[in-house]
Amino acid sequence: MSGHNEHTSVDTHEHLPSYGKNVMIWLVLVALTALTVTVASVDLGNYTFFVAMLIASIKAMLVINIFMHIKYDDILMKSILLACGLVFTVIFIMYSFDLFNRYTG
Amino acid sequence: MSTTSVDAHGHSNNHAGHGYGDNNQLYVHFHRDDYGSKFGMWLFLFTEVLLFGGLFVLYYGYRIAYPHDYHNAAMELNIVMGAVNTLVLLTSSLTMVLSIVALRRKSIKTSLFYLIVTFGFGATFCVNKYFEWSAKIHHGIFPGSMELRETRPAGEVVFFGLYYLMTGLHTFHVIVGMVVMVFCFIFIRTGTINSDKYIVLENAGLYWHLVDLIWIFLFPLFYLLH
Amino acid sequence: MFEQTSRYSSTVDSAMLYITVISVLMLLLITVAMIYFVIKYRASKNPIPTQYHGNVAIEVTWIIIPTLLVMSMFYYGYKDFSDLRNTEKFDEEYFVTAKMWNWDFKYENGTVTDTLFVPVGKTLKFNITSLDVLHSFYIPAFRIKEDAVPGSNGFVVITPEKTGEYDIACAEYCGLNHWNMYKKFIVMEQDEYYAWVESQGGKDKEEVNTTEEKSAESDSNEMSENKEN
Amino acid sequence: MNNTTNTNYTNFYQVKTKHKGLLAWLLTTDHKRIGIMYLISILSFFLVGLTFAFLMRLEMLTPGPTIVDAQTYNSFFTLHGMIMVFLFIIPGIPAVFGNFFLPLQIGAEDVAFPRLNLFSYHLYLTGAFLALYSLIFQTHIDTGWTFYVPYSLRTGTDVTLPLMAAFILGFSSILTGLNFVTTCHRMRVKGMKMFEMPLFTWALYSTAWIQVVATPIIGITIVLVLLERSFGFGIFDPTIGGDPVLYQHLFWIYSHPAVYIMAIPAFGVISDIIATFSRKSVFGYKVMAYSTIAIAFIGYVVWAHHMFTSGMSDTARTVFSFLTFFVAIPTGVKVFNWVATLWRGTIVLSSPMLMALSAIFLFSIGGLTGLHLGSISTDIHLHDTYFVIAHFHYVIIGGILSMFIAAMHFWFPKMFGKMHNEKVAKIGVVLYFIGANVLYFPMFIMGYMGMPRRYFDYLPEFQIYHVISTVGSWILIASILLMFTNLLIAIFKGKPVGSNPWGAKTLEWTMPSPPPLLNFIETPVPSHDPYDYHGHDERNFEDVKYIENKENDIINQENS
Repeated sequence: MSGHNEHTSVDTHEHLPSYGKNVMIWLVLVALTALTVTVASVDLGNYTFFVAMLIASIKAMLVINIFMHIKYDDILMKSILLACGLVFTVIFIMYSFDLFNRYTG
Repeated sequence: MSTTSVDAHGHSNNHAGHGYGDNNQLYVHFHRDDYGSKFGMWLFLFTEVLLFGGLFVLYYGYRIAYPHDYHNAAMELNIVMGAVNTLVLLTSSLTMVLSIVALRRKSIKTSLFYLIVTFGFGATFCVNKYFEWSAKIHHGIFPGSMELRETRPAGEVVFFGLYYLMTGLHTFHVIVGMVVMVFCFIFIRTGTINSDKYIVLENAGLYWHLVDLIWIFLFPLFYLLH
Repeated sequence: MFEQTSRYSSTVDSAMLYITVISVLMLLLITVAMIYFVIKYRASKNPIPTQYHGNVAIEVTWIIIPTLLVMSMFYYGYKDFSDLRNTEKFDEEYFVTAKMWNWDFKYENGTVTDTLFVPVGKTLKFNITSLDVLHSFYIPAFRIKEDAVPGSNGFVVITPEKTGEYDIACAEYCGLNHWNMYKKFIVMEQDEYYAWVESQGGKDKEEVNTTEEKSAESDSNEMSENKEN
Repeated sequence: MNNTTNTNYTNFYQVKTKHKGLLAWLLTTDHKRIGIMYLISILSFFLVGLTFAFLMRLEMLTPGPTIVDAQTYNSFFTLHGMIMVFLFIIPGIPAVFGNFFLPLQIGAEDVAFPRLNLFSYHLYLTGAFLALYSLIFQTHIDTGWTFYVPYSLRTGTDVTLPLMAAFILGFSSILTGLNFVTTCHRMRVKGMKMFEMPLFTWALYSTAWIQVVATPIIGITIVLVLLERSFGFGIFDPTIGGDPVLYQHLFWIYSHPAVYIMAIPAFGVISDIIATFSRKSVFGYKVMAYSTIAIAFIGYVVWAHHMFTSGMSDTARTVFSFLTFFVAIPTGVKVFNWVATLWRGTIVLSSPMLMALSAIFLFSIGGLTGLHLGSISTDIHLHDTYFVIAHFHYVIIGGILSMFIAAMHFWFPKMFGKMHNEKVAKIGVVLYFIGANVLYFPMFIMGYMGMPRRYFDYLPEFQIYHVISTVGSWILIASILLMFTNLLIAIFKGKPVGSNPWGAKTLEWTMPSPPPLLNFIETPVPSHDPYDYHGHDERNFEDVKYIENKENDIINQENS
């Protein structure tokens, strides 16, 4: 009866992540945290914000790709993630048109 | 709030029927779609991201409106506390992953151990947060306080308002994640979650990583940018 | 009501007319086609349908033509709007303060009234703010509207070209008497207006007791005289 | 395919379940029962909202107090807005017809998460009762459905419960959306590709995405207003440092896409109905599917056109105005494609078809007047006047409510296995068309003349328009009641119909009506075109009988 056989058992998980790789990623994440705290004490002027966000984004990418194993998921999973990210970015960009001109202009 | 329901319901079709023990149609309905559950979980995570998104949008708006007040207010937050909490959450993310890896490698004991450790880190985070908040409240910095309303500039009021809202909402998610872990623990013990059917634990893991992910951004935004 | 009170109001009306004409044509096109098809291809006349799955050329056409049309509409709206906002020079400035449920109009010399008197043919700037909740400064006859936001300032610039009495209304819901914030906007002849302003000499409206208006009234008096020259 | 009622099955109403009586419904996970429950609850709340609309129009009959005072009037329009928006029009088509027909159209036996579906109905019911209770019995809430700060922070009336209700309803909406997206991806019958789904399903799919990605923003905004009222966080309160304009941004980031949550499913219904009653594949199927997604996406980048007079920066006004016009293009394409679908079809003017055609006309008026509101300079004049009211009611009453009613007529035989009285229904449709125009057209004129909205009283020069409009409201309400009564009678006294009275081709028509518990008796075989009208005509309703005879005559003549 259930006619969606073409989709069943998609979650095959050929990839069986190892302990070691995850620990490595964790070490990288800890190192990046240390880096961002260190950088924060250096005055980079206007770049402070961007550097902090850059490091946070790298960390986020690592968590999403490895810990949340998007890297090993199929194209559908990746594309919906991308779509969500796109909407979020678009909201920020559109919103900036108002903010920058109202508060700083 | 409904994470558990996504996990539970996404997975609900493992056992027979739709709740119809019916006489007219003898039909045993096996429908198990692990991929579908995970897909649903990701969609739910998007809604969580967007929920925080509203707050990030506000944070960003007021950051541009009051750059100097933000700067001054951020000085008052304790970097060490923030950094420790970051490490706690990062490590808990790792142990969560390890718990799933262990389960899939059929070592139930190891899996349960890592789950308990993760729960412990979650609790540590909350305790830290408690001390951090009480220190702030002790100094008269909390929403609606006289200190904030009367002596601080508008930007600082907004900054601390957002600080309480965002870390508060985040801590709420940490607690929900811990409750989910308790359920996972029980399910692993009873064998409902096992090395073959581990999607519930995996979804719980996804949720926990999201909590970590949001903190990764909250930490620099509140503690570091000054 | 549809009369032209300023150059701006007539440009808005022509933009309005432009959009309306195109809309009506579009609507006619759709409706006539629809009715014609329904009659011509009714089941009793055309029992066997001809299957078409689409036609790229036609579809591209009705993507491109509307795009061009709406872009022209955008341009009209944008052009008028930038006229309204980007006027650098203005002759008179007014401070409009909204509150539940009243308006205060402050002139450059410090006079405060609850009816707005302005000279004809001068470029006027209205700075708009609110004391409590959101209001909106709306003069239908001049096709202008700007929200009064507590804690920040908005503005509009117009040049009335016709004397007369017009309505000021509140267009942003603000509570019980939102509907009752009608005030008069009176456009006077220039000499009449300046004589009136001078006679007021920075007097407060009786019932309003605001303190800040007292300051610098003599300065602003001189300023307005200077501008006249 | 058989047209006779298959008696060898138990339909989903008759299936015996674990629970008895009302619980058999309230605890069911069957998507069809949930759909019917949504239908009943949503229509009840709709009638409540309609009552407030009627009272408001009555109040506007004469200047000055007619039946109520200003305070009551203010709470009337708030109640009308809240009930209609949150309880009726946003859940509307997706919750009722989406739940019932989405799995049927893609050949699935249920949605992806049946229990989540039930949970989301329970959330809806909780939110609805919370809203109704607080709105009607507890307080004269008077903020308008937009809850603009700082008024909603200051008003003495209690906005806490309605806000919580809106939050819960939002969650219900999110869960439904999440469920539908997963269902579309995971539950399609073997052999059906994404681009072979019916357009109604496409519409639901896009809508579900908006529900998932936009609704959380209103959720957090509502929580913020609640907290601001209780604790004074200073986020929105301008006296402590907040900026009311940012509230409007957050509000419209959700509420503009919400307009498409309302409209896109209605577009899907129009597509299905037009294809069915023209016996043709929808013109430009792929373009229709893409335009649905395009509308959903563009919906995210145009929210601030609700804020042209709000004190937003000039650059933002320009950019948002520019982007707003791009919504017109996919919408326009849809309208043109519908009209093109009629071309060389075999058109039967049944009541759903008549309603769909009237909806295209009314919706076009609503859409085209949207251009006036998208252009900055004209919007500055028209914003917050009756023009806006007329515009969105043309869209909602003309395009969405009418399609809700059309969907009720279209799918009625499938849901209940009975046929309604087509003649009465057609009279209803014509009355509805007249009523909607008489009610809303004068508002365009009033708005252009400068009559602001949410006014308890008005200047005498507007009275003539208000009188016409009020008379229109009576016609509209009469027509709605007429159509509803007609359907209600048909549930009990209608003639039984076969599986496919309209001769439609999408999969929901391949099973007997009402459907059996797990929908399909045999696994359906989808065709590559969901609207594949080649081949035998299996229509079976009164209008067609006479036409069929004629058809046969013609075919015989041709053959001989």
